[in-house]
Amino acid sequence: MDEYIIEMIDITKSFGDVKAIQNGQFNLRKGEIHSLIGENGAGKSTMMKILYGIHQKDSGIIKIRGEEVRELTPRVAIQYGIGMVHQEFMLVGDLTVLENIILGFEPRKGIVIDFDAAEKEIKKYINTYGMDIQPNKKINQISVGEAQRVEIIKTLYRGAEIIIFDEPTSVLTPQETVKFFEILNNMKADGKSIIFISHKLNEVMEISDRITVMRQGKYVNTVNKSDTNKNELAKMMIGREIFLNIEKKESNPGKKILEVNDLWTSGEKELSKIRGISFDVKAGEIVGIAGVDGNGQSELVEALTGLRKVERGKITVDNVNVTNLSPLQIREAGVAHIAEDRNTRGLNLKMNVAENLVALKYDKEPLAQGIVQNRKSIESFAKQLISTFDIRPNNPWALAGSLSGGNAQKVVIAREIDADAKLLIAAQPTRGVDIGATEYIRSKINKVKEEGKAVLLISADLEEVLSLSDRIIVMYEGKIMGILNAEEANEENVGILMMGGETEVSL
Amino acid sequence: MEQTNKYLNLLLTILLSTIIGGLIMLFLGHNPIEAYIQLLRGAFVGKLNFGTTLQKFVPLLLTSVAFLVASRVGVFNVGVDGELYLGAIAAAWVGFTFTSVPGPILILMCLAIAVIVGAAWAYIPGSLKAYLGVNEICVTILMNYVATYITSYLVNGPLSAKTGVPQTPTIAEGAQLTKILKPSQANTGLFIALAIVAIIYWILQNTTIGYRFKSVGLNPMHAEYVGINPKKTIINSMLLSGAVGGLAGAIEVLGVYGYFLDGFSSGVGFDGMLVVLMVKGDMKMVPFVAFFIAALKAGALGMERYTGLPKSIVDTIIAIFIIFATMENLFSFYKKKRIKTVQASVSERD
Amino acid sequence: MDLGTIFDYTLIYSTIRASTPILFATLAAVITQQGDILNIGVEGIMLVSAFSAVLISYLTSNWLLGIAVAMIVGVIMAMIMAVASIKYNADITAIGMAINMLALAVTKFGIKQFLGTTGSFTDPKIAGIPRLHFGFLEKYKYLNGIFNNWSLMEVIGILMVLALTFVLYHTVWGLRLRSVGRLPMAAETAGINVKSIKYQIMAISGLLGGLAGAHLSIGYSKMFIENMTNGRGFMGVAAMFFGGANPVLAWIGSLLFGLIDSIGGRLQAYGWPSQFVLMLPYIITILVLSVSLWRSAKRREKMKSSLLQK
Amino acid sequence: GCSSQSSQPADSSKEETSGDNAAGSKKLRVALVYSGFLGDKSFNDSAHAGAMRAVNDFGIELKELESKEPAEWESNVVAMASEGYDLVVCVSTQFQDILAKHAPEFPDIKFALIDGVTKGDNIVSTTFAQNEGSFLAGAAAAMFTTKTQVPNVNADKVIGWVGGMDIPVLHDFFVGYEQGAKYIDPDIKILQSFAGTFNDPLKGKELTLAQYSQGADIVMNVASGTGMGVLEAAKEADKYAIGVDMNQDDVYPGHILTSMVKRVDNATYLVIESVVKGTYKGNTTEYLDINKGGVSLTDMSVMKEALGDKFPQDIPEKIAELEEKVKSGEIKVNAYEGFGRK
Ligand SMILES: Nc1ncnc2c1ncn2[C@@H]1O[C@H](COP(=O)(O)OP(=O)(O)OP(=O)(O)O)[C@@H](O)[C@H]1O
Ligand SMILES: Nc1ncnc2c1ncn2[C@@H]1O[C@H](COP(=O)(O)OP(=O)(O)OP(=O)(O)O)[C@@H](O)[C@H]1O
Ligand SMILES: [Mg+2]
Ligand SMILES: [Mg+2]
Repeated sequence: MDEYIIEMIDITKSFGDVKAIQNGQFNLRKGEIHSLIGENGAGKSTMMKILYGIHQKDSGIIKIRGEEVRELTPRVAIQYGIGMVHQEFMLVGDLTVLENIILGFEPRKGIVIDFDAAEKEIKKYINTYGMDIQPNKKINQISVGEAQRVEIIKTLYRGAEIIIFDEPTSVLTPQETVKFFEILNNMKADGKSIIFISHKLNEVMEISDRITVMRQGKYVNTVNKSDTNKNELAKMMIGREIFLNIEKKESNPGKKILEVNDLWTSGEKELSKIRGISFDVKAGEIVGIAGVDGNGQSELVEALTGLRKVERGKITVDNVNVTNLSPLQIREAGVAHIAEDRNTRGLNLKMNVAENLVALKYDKEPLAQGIVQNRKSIESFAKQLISTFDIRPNNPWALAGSLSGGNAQKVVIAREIDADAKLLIAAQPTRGVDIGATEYIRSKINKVKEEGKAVLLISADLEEVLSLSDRIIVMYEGKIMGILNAEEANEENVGILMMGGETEVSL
Repeated sequence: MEQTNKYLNLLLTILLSTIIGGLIMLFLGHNPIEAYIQLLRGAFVGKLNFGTTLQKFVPLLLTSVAFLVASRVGVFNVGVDGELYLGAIAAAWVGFTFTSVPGPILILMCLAIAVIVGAAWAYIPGSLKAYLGVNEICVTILMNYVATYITSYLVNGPLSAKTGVPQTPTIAEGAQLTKILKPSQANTGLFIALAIVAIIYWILQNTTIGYRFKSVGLNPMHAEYVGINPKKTIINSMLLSGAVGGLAGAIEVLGVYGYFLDGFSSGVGFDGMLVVLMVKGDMKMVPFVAFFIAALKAGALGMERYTGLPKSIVDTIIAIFIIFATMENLFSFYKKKRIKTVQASVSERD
Repeated sequence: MDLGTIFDYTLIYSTIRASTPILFATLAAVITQQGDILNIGVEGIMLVSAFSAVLISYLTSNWLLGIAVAMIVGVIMAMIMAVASIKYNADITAIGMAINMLALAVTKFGIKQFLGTTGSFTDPKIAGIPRLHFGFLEKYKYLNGIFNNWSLMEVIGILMVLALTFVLYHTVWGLRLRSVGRLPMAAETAGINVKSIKYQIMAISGLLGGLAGAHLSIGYSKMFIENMTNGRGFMGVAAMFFGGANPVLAWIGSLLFGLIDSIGGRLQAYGWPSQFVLMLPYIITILVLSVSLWRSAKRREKMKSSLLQK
Repeated sequence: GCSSQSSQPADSSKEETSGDNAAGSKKLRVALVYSGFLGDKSFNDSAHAGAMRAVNDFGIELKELESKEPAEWESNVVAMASEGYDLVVCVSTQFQDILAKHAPEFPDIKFALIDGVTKGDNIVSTTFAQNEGSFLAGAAAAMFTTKTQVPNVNADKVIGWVGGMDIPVLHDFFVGYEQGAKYIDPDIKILQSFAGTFNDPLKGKELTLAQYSQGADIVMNVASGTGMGVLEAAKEADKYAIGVDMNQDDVYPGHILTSMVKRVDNATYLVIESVVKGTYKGNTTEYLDINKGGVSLTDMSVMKEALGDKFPQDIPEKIAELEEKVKSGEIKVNAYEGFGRK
């Protein structure tokens, strides 16, 4: 079909022993928005990274505007007018917005970069698409939303006609998403062709012209939006029907376990400093914290768990003052913590599963006598957790780094739930985990609550917060915008608070 | 599978550097076969030669392990040389000062002071790294100079034997370790070193201390999160590393020299670092590679004595060997083939 | 003690003079560090280059040729490191140390093989890099003492600092290099060939290391002595860390070394124990590094503080 | 315990004699073990020169082993002894203890120690009165620094001294140098620096330039390889230096007033000669002082030629006079702790 400007046929790709893609098919028509959906690890990013020349395909054919391209590198892809906004932003923190945009395509006067010309050029895109950015700020100093706009302008500046967005909305508020879709539609109107990766079916149904589904590295189907619906897509993605909404029992809050009083901390970014927040979590309830990534949630969790210095204010756990204690002391006071980033905090990817599972008890009886570790008890301890939490493969000596995202996350969950603490802080417990594992993890967290423990749930996934929490705290720029009871909260009013807006129900 | 590849790699590396070294010798007009025979002879044949290999092996083994311990937490302790010097002079001081103490106790005292001094010295870069984030490679390199000057001052001033040679008085007879394989300088320090290394390996493999080192070394962010204090762990590993470095110095003094001599050891700490980098952190290989390097060095002495070939040729070979040994997929031709066949079978199936 | 003879105007030029051998090494480390490569092999690159410079200058009596060959040899050494670390994934520190060891060994038998002597070599036939003499300055005592008779290399050293600053912060290549060092994926996705840039900076580092060596053996002095670098490459790396890989700040670091060295030389003459004077530059560097990091950590913390906002 | 090695000397001597077409009688085999490297243009090279003279004169077989590492010094000495060399010459004070320890293990081998003293039936020691030679050098420097008729010499009474490593034997040099200078002029100021190493000419140069900038016109080096930098500084700054160990006057003619020659070459030659001639007698110490020609200043002829009539003729005259006084004992030169006549 010569109308396609992109054709990817029979693509295969392995990483070592991982067959990331086995039968990849994808095509794109000029001027359409084509969504690529699938569970975590389905191979979406890999497909697109192959198209953009970051990964080399093992076999298969790629045609761009009908012409077969054998050697693809990012530079070649860019020459063919392909641009990509990555799942993880490709922005150099130390450099300015302007420098990041022109990187690789610098206008020059002799050998010197012509910054003035660059700025003029960029203004064009800012105006055409209504994307507001500050060219001379360093990347470190801007917000996630702005960073995404920088990424988009970067691809446009490079003359992209075909633009790949890898899960662009996962870091945006519902309102920002609306604005982002406007930009997408503008671009489409401008004749650009767009590939949109997501696993949020609502969004996909809203924005796409066509939809391609992948599952476990294999191509499933491509459908017109008009010929399908959410349920059908979900079935194609997962291979079975699934219901994420877990049954929430009436909560029965007991005494206050966590009390936070006028807390102030420093922050990675200007907007994420915590500026005087107070709240509490009671035994037997789940308090959810909603908010767009980067509004202080991470800092809050770090302050609560001793990983960041508290500048002012007080934190007590079961009436014990834990302000500015060490992570170990806080854990000993009765806090367990599912870290938001399993790859850097939650797990030691280069240690094996058993070593990861014992990380909280490695020096306690019976895992160790004195300073001597007991290999046998470690093994049986690990095996038991592995079977309880259905971690696959069930090999305690496998490297944690070799596990899939969902199983890796289960290791973290297993360890932290096994800690049997009075307070469980669960930060982004299902981020980047596929639907099956998500369901499992959410039910486990709910079970912790039912056992009468306090749970503080932090998630960027609004649906997750809404479906699990008894009370919902909305954070914006390091402050609490409102605390809502589960019954009165919905996507809309929480979304507005997440944007820093006002709503009647705020208390 | 992976394991055998690693050892095969090492063998190939040795072979390749040997060949290159041979070519250099040919170029310089020497007979490489003859030279290598003399090299082997210089390393292994006869008590003197084999003893010299052992004598060089002991400090190299200890400095390798000292570097290894710090590298377990991700710290590059280039300062083992400094720790060795200060440990050595401290041991010498105890050895010639408390001469009335019975031998075995005096030996223990010497080793203990060396351990303390070495650890204390390593504490400085360790804490600077842990608390201020000062690059430890930089600091330890600089501190080596400082340590050398401190010992030089001591040995020419307050601790001088005043004999015209920059050395301390000789330590008490009883504190001197027994020589084995006379007339070489190999001594019972070998057994102390082996015992220490065994203990340290055991600590690293089987104790909670080792677990903490590993955890911090592989991912300090994770370690902090599960309640291990990365800063303290870094400092602890540096203390242990420094202790082993100091011990290496003490054994040199008690076993080989009987006194501290200004500038007595040039760069064993560096050599130890290279050993560890060559085996890419594989603890079990450390003693073997350390022994291999020691044998090469001792053999080089012999080669120079018996053939007139300069020792620097062997140093060149060692350097080439290190360069190749640290490369990762130098001999990957067989690996590549394997992957290709895997792919072939995949496409056949599809 | 007569402070006047220690801190007089001649200290200015002597600081420059003492810092230049380190400066080139510093810059060689700076350029690679910008691309996230810790080049600890500068020491070895310098040593082999110093030897080549003397050898060629002695054989041809042409200092320019000496410098040229030193630079070529520097690049060859750097390329060995580059191939090993970039292509074959070798640990860069290990390779650096191995290169240092190789340099020591190769020059040791190089002296014997090519110059027929051992240990050291000096000969009137070695053509040295010229000094810049301005007749008109002779009339003024202070200007003359400070600015006259600089070695060509001392001037080039300062020009190099400026050139490097310009290249890093104003040119296309500099921008790309900085992105490669900080987030290689970003560079890669911008179509920049990361490996190629890494090879390029290693080559430049080799050129600078070559200059460093040439300055040592036919600029600063006219001789070659075994291990004559004597840790100057390492000092260069330390100065690079001092300046956080910024050429100007790193230059200040090497000036600091030069200054302490010069003052130290003068202090010794007043009976300070030599060892204490000799260890001063090292101790002061460690102190300055620590204090500057401690202060910048504090500053960062303050900047980050939420209490100061709003 | 060297019996196990008996095969080694046999086969290596076979190799060597096969290449030797000289008279049937076995050559005397001599080994020189250094505590550093040749090419220092001073101490070690001087010993080497003496040994080469012996090779020429007596046709001996010579083996030289260089090394900077103390551990290797010891094993080199032992190895040479085990190899059955007739005479093992240890060229440095640093071998004192090593010889004391190992010489008794090889009663059939003759040892010699240059520049140090060790007792033993098979050891001959030679020491030098470097303090006496340095006394003369100090006196010459002190006179020279006020000779303003010489280009670039100021009236300030300041002279310099740059050493290598800060080790005792260097202090023995310095003590004499200082005494000599003060003998000429009690008000003279003597700048003293150590480079901390024997092979960093750049450091030596920097230290020397620093001393020049502090008013010294002439600087004595006792610094082996580092000293090369001292001499070069003299040439470059158009100032003056004093050489050491060997005659370094013509390294940079016109910039090196004189050299304090330590006749290491003679000492080496003499001990080899004694073995050749059969006069070797163990457990003796040769103290090569100024009387025996063990130390001396050069005649300054190179300098004289370079300076022409600006050359201060009174210096060599005064030095000759002082030399007599030292020889006769009229002037007693101090020695550093551990040195001097024993
Ligand atoms: N750079 C890498 N090198 C080796 N293996 C990798 C790498 N990146 C990912 N993997 C492998 O990918 C698998 C899952 O990791 P990944 O982070 O892709 O999980 P995911 O949840 O499927 O995706 P994501 O977290 O990006 O949403 C693991 O088996 C891991 O070993
Ligand atoms: N660099 C890599 N090394 C090894 N394995 C990888 C690498 N990148 C991806 N994989 C593996 O390839 C498979 C496909 O990953 P990919 O990132 O394409 O999934 P995805 O569909 O984008 O998932 P997500 O929604 O989590 O982003 C996964 O199993 C992952 O583990
Ligand atoms: Mg993805
Ligand atoms: Mg004067």
